[in-house]
Amino acid sequence: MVDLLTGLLPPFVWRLLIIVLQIVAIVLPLLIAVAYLTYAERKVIGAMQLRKGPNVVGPFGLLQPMADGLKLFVKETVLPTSANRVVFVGAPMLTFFLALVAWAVIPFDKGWVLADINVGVLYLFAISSLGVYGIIMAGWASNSKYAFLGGLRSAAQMVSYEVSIGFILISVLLTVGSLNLSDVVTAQSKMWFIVPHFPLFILFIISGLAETNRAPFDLPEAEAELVAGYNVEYSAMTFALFFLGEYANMLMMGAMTSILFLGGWMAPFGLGWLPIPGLIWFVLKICLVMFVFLWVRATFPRYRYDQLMRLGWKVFLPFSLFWLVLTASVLTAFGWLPNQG
Amino acid sequence: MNDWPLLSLTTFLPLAGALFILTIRGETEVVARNSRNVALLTSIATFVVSLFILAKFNGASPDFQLKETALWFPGTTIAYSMGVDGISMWFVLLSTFLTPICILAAFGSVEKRVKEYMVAFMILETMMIGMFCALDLVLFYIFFEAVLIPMFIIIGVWGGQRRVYAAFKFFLYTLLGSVLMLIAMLAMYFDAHTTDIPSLMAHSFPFKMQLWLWLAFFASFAVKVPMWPVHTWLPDAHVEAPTGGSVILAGVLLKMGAYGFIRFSIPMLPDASVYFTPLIYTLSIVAVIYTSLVALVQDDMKKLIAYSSVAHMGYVTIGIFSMTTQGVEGAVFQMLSHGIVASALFLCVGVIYDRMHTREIARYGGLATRMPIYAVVFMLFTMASVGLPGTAGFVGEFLVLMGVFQVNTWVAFFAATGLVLGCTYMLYLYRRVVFGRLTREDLKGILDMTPREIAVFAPLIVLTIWMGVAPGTFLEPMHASVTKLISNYELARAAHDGLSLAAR
Amino acid sequence: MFEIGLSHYLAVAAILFTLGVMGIFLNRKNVIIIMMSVELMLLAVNINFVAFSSYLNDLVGQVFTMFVLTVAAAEAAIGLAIVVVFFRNRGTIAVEEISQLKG
Amino acid sequence: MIKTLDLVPVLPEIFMAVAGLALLMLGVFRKEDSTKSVSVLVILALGAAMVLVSSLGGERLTAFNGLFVADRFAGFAKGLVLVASAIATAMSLPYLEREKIGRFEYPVLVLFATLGMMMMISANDFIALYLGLELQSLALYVLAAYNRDNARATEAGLKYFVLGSLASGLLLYGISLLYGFAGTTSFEGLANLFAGGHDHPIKPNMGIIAGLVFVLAGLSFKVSAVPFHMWAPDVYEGAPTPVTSFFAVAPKIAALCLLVRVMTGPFADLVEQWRQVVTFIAIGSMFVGSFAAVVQTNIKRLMAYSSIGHVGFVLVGIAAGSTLGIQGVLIYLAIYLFMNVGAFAVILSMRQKGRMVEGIDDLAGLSKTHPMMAFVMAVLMFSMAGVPPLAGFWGKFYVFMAAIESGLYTLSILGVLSSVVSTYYYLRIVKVMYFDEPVEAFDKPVGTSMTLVMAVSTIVILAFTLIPAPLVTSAKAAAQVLFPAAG
Amino acid sequence: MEAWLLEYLPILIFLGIAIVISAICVGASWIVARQKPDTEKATAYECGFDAFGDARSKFEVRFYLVAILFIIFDLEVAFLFPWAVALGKIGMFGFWSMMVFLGVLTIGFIYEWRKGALEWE
Repeated sequence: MVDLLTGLLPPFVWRLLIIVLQIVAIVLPLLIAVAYLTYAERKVIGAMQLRKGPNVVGPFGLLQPMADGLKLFVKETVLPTSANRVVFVGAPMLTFFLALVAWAVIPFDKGWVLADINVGVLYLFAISSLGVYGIIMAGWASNSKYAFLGGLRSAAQMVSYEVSIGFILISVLLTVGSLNLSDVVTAQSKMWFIVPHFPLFILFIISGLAETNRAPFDLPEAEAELVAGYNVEYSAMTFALFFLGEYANMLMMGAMTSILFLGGWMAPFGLGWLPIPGLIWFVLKICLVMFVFLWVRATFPRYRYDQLMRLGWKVFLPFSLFWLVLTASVLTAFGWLPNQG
Repeated sequence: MNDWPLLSLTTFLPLAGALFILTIRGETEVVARNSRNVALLTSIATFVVSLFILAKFNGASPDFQLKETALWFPGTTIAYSMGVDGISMWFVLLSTFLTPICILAAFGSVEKRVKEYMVAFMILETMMIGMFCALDLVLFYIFFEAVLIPMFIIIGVWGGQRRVYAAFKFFLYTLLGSVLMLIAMLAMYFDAHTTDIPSLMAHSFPFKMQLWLWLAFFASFAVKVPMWPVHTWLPDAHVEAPTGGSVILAGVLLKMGAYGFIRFSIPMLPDASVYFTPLIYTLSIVAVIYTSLVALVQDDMKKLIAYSSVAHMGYVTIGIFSMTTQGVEGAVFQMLSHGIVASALFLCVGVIYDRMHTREIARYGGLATRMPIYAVVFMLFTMASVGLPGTAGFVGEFLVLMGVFQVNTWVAFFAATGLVLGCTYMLYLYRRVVFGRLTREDLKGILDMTPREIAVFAPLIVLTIWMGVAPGTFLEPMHASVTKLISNYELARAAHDGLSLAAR
Repeated sequence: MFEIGLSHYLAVAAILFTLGVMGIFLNRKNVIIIMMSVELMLLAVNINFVAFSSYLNDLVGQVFTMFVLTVAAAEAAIGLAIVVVFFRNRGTIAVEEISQLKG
Repeated sequence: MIKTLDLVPVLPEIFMAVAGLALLMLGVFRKEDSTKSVSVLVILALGAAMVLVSSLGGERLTAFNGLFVADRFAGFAKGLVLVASAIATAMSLPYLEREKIGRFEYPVLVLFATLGMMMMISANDFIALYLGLELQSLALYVLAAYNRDNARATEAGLKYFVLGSLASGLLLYGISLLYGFAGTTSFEGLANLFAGGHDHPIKPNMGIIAGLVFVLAGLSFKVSAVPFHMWAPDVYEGAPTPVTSFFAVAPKIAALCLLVRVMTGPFADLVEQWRQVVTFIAIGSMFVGSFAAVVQTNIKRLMAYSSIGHVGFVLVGIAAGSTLGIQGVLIYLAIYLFMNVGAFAVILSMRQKGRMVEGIDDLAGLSKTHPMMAFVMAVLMFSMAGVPPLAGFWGKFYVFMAAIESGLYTLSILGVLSSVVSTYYYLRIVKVMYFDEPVEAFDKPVGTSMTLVMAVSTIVILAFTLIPAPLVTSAKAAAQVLFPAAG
Repeated sequence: MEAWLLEYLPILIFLGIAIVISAICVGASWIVARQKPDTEKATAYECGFDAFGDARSKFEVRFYLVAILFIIFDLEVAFLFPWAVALGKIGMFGFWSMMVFLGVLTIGFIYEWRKGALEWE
C-alpha cells in the first residue's frame, strides 16, 4: 500500500503532502485550543469571581466558543469610509497569519517539530517583532482617533517589552549555546532553567503579558479610555482574526515559557519513567502558564500607561541587562559555557 | 660691510620699515605724519644701501654677484637664492630710487589712511627688489606675484572713480598670465631638476617643450610688459591708481615683464625665442603704432601717458628680441630711462591733479603763465619721452633702433615711425596743457610747484640728463652680462639652425 | 528545479539599490519615504554582502552585514530625530518644503 | 585564533572614547549648566589625545588584526584633525553662550565626531573605514541640526542627513562589490591582489571597477566634491556658524586623508583606473567651487563653495598619486586648516547689535572699523586665493608640482585657471572690506578665543613661507609611509 | 538545492497556508454575511459625535522616542545573539569585547535616563 502510494507520486510531492498534513495537524488543534482558551478564560475568571461563566450553549457551555465564532462569521464587515481599505483588511490578516506561522519551529515533543531549523529562537523573536505591524496598520488604517492612539500605545508597549524579552532570550541562550529550540529543551535535561534563571522567568511572564497586551497591561484596549483601542473600527471576521491572533499569541507565550524555562516536553519531578508522551507534558505546561495569565487578569488592576512604560524601561530593561552580564560572567568565570573549544 | 647680505638687506629693509609703521599708534594726524616720515627715511636708507650694491658690483664680470643662498624647502631644490648681474642690478637701483620719490610725492596727495598707504608701499618695494634679486625660479615667482597684493590695495583704496574695476582688472589679468608661468616653471623643474636660475640657463630643454614653456612665460610677461593686445589693464590701472601707484607701475612693474624676457625666455629657451621672434616683432610694432595712435586721441592725461608707456615698452621688446648687443643694451637702457621719465611724467600729472582734481586735458591750458617752473620741468620730461638727444630717452631708443636695424630693417622702419608718432602725441599734450591762453577761471588761481615738489623732481631731472649725457655710466656695468646673454643665445641659435638645416 | 545563484542575488540587490536611489531623488512627497529609501539601499548592500559571503565561504561579509545593520539603526534613529525637530519647526515633512535654503 | 591584543596604537582613540563617555556622564549628572566646563575638558582631551598620538612615534603599528593602523601618515592627519576640532570647540563656546543654545552635548558630539575621524584616518580595512566614517557622520548630522529651534538649522541637518546617508549607501554598495569580486575587505589584502608582485594579480574586472567608482562616489560626497557637492552650500549656510566652521575643516581633512589612504593603499596599483575619475572630480570641483562662489552673497555659502574649490585642488594632489602628491595634499590640508579657522573666526565675529550677520556686504569698510580683523581676513583671503607669499600658495604649488611630475598637464592648467577665477571672489571680500565705505561696525569686544584664533592662523599663514621646513618635512615623511615601494 | 535550505521548506509552505487561511476567513465571511453599509455605520467612531479633523495628525513625540530607543536596543540584541551562542568559543576576548560594548550602551542608557527620555509624563 505504502509502496503503491510512493510509486504513484514523485518523492518530492509526497514530501510536500506530508508537510501539509503536519501543518494541518498543528493549525487545527491550535485553533481549537484558542477557541477553548476563551472559554477557559471566562470559566476561570467566573469561578474566581464566584460566577458560573458561560453555561447555556451546549453542556457546561462548551459550545459557547463555536457560537461566538459563528456569530462573528455571519456579521457584516464594516469598512469605514475614511479608512485605507487594503491596510485595514490586511492588518487583522497579518496579525492572525503571524500568530500561526510562529508555531512552525515549536518542538512539541522530541523530534516533533515542523521545521527543526538551527535559528529557531531568532525566528520566534523575528515573528513576534512583526506583530507590532498588524497593530500599527490597524490603528493607522482605521483613521479614527481612538484606533490610532490605541495602536500607537500598543506598539510602544510591545516594543518596550520586546527589548527586555530579547535580553532574557540572550541570557537563556548563553546557557544553551544554540539557537535551536530543541537544543534549548534538551539543555534543561539536568535542571530546568526556571531554577537558575528564576528572576528571568518572572520577568518573562510579565513581559509576555505586556507583549500580548494582556491584563494588567491591556492598555491599548482600555475600554474606559480608548473604547477598544486599535480595533475599535473592526467588526465581524476582521475583528475575529485579531481576537484569534491575540489568543494564539498567548498560547505562543505559554509555549515559549515552557520551552525556555520549564523544560519543554520533558517530564517534571523525575516523572520521566511514566508512559506519558512529551506532548502531554508540554500541553500541560502551556495550560499552567495560561492559567497564570488568567489568574493575573482576575487579580490585578490595570496599570497606568506611564507606569507601564516606566516598568518596562526602568526596571525590566536594566534588570535583564544586569542578569545578562551576570550570567555571562558566571558562565565564563566558572568555565560552564557550552560549546567550549 | 663686506660680508653683509647686501641684497637681502636691501630687499627686507622696507619690510622692516613697514612693520615699524604698523606699530605706530595715536592720533590720526600724528600717525599720518610719523608714517610718512618713517616710510621716507626707510626708503632713503634702502636707496643708500642699494648704492653699496652698485659700489661692490664688479662690472667686468658677467656672472651673478653678491650671491646669497639659504636652504628653504627641504626635499626640493627650491632655495632662498639671491644675486644680481649687470642687468638686474640696475633694476634694483631703479626700484630703490623711485620709491622715496613716490613716497615724497604722496606727502601732499594721499590724505586718508596714510599709515596703510605707507605700509603697502614699503611691502611693494620689498617685493620689487626681491624679484629683481631672486636667483631661484620659485623665489622669483613669489616676489613677482606678491607685488600684486600691495598694488591691488593701493589702486583699490587710494584710486580714482573706477578704482575697483581697475584694481580687479589689474590683479586678474596679471594673475591669469602668471599662473601659466608657474606651470611652466614646474615643468622646467622636473626637466632640469633644479630651480636655480643660473643652472637652468645652462640647461637645454627639448625644443618642443621650449615652445610650450616659452608660450607660458610669454603669457605672464606679455601681460606685465604689457604687450598689445593684453595691455588693456594698463590704462585703467594707471588712470585709477594714485600718483605714487602710477609711478611705480610705470617705473618698475612694467619692467618686470621685460626683465622676465631677458632673464628667462631668452637664456633658457633660446630656440623657442628664435621661433617666436617674429611674433614679438609683430606685436611690438602693432603696440608701438597702434597705441601711439590711441594715445593721440586721449583726453585724459594719465591715459595718454599710459598708452605712451605701452608704446615705449614696445621698443623694449623689439630691442630685447633683436638679440644684438646694442638692441638688448638699448632695451635695458630704455627701460631705465622710461622708468625715470614716465614716472616723472606721472608725477607731473600728479602735480596739477593735486591742484585741480581732474586729469582731463581740456580742463587745462596756458599753465605756463601761472606755473613757469612746472612748465620747464614738464617740458624736460616731454622731450625726454620723445627721445630728444641729450636726454635719457634718446639713448635707449637709438640703441634699440640700431640693434634691430642689423636684424630686420622693416621692424626698424616701423619702430622709427612710432618715434614720430610719439613726438606728435607728447608735444600735442604739452601744447594743450601748458601753452595757449589761460582762459579757465579756476586755473587762474593755480600755484606753481612747492619746494617739496621740486625736491621730488630734482633727482629725476638730474638723472634724466645724466643718462642722456653720459650713458656709459649705466651701459658699462651691464655690458659684460649682456654680452654673455647674447653669446649664449647665439650659440643656441647656431645649434638650432644647424638642427633645422639637418632636418631639411 | 530553478537554481538560484549568486547573480540572482546580485540582481535583486542591484534593483533594490536602484530603487532606493531613485526613491531619494524622484520622491517629491515625504521625507519619511526618503529615509525608507536609504534603508532600502542599505538592505540591498546587505543582500550583496551576505550573498558574497556565502559564495566566497568567507565570514567577513556577514560580519560587515551586522555592522551595517547596527549603523543603519543608529542612522535611522538620528534621522528620525532630525525629522521630528524639522517637523516641529516647520509643521510639515513634505519634500517640497525643504527649500528654505536655496540650492 | 585571536592574537595578542596590542592596544597601544589605539591608545589615543581609546582615551578619546573613554573621555567622551566620561564627559557625557559628567555633563548629565551636573545640575547646573555645564557647557563651559565640558567644552574646556573636551579641548583638554583633544590636546591629550594629540600628545598620545605624537608619543606613538613614527613606526607603523597595527591593531585589531590589522583593521587599524597607526603610522606617520595617520599621526600627521590626526594631528590636523585634533587641532581643527580643538579650535572649533574653542570658537563655538562664546557663540553657544550668546545664542543660548549651549548644551554640554555639543562639545561631546564634537569629541565623538573627532574620534570617528581618527578611526577613519587609521582605517586599514573597509569595515573600520565604514565604522569610523559613520561615527563621524552620525555626530555631524546631529551637530548640523544642533540649533533645534531654528528652522534653517534643522533643514540643514535634514539635508545633510539625507545626502550623507545616500553617500554612505553608495560607499557601502561599492565596498560590497569590492568584497565580492576581490574576496577581502582588508586594504593590504586588496593591495596584494592588485599588486604586480603577486603571483596571480587579479585583473580588475567590471565588478571591481564598479565597486571602485561607487566607493569614490561615496567618498566624494563626504568631501563634497563635484558632482556630489550640492549639500555643502545649504548645510554650511543653515547650520549654526560654529558648526559650519567645524564642518569646513576637520571632517573635510579627515575625509580627504581617508580618500588618500584608500586610493594609495588598496588601489595603489589601479592608479590608471581611478586617476581619470579623480581628475574629472578635481576639475569639476575646482570650477564649480570657483564659478558658483562668484555670485554668492552669504559668506557661509561662499565658504562652502570655497571649500569645494579647495577640495578640487587637494584632489589634484591625489590624482598625481605620488609621494609628492600626497605630501602636497597634506601640506595643503594643514594650510587649509589654518586659513579656514581664521576665516571662520572672523565670520563668527560678525555681529551687529548683538545679532549675527552673514552677508558679504556686512563686511563693508571693515578695514576702517576693525583694521586688524580686516587685515587678518585679507591675509586669509589672499592666502586662499593662492597668492604668494602667503601659505595658501604653497599648498597649491605642491599639488600642482605633483601633478606636473605625474604628467597631468591639462589638469594643472585647468586648475590654475580656475584658481584665477576663484581669486575673483576672494578679492571681492578684500574689496568689500577695504574699498567700500563702512556700514555698521561690528560689535565689540570680539572675544579672546576669536582673537587668539585669528592671530594664530594669520601668523601661521604668514610664517609658513619663512619657515616651511617643519611642515614640509613631516608631510613628506607622512606621505612616504604610503609608498613603501618607493622607499 | 542545498540540504539546510530544505529545512526551511516547511516554513515556506506554512507561510503560504497561513495566508490562505486568513484570506479564507475574511473572504468567506464577506461572502456569507449580508453587506449593507450606510454612512452612519461606515463613519469612524467618535463617542457619537461626527468625526472632526484628521485622525492621523500630530501625536506625542514620545512615541518617536520610544521607537528610536527600541531600534537601538533591539539592534544591540541582534549583536548579542551570535555572541551568546559563540561565547564558549571566543573566550575571554569575546567576553570582554561585549562587556565594553554593553558598557558603552549602558552609558548611553544612563544618559537617556538622566535626560528624562524614559519619563512618560
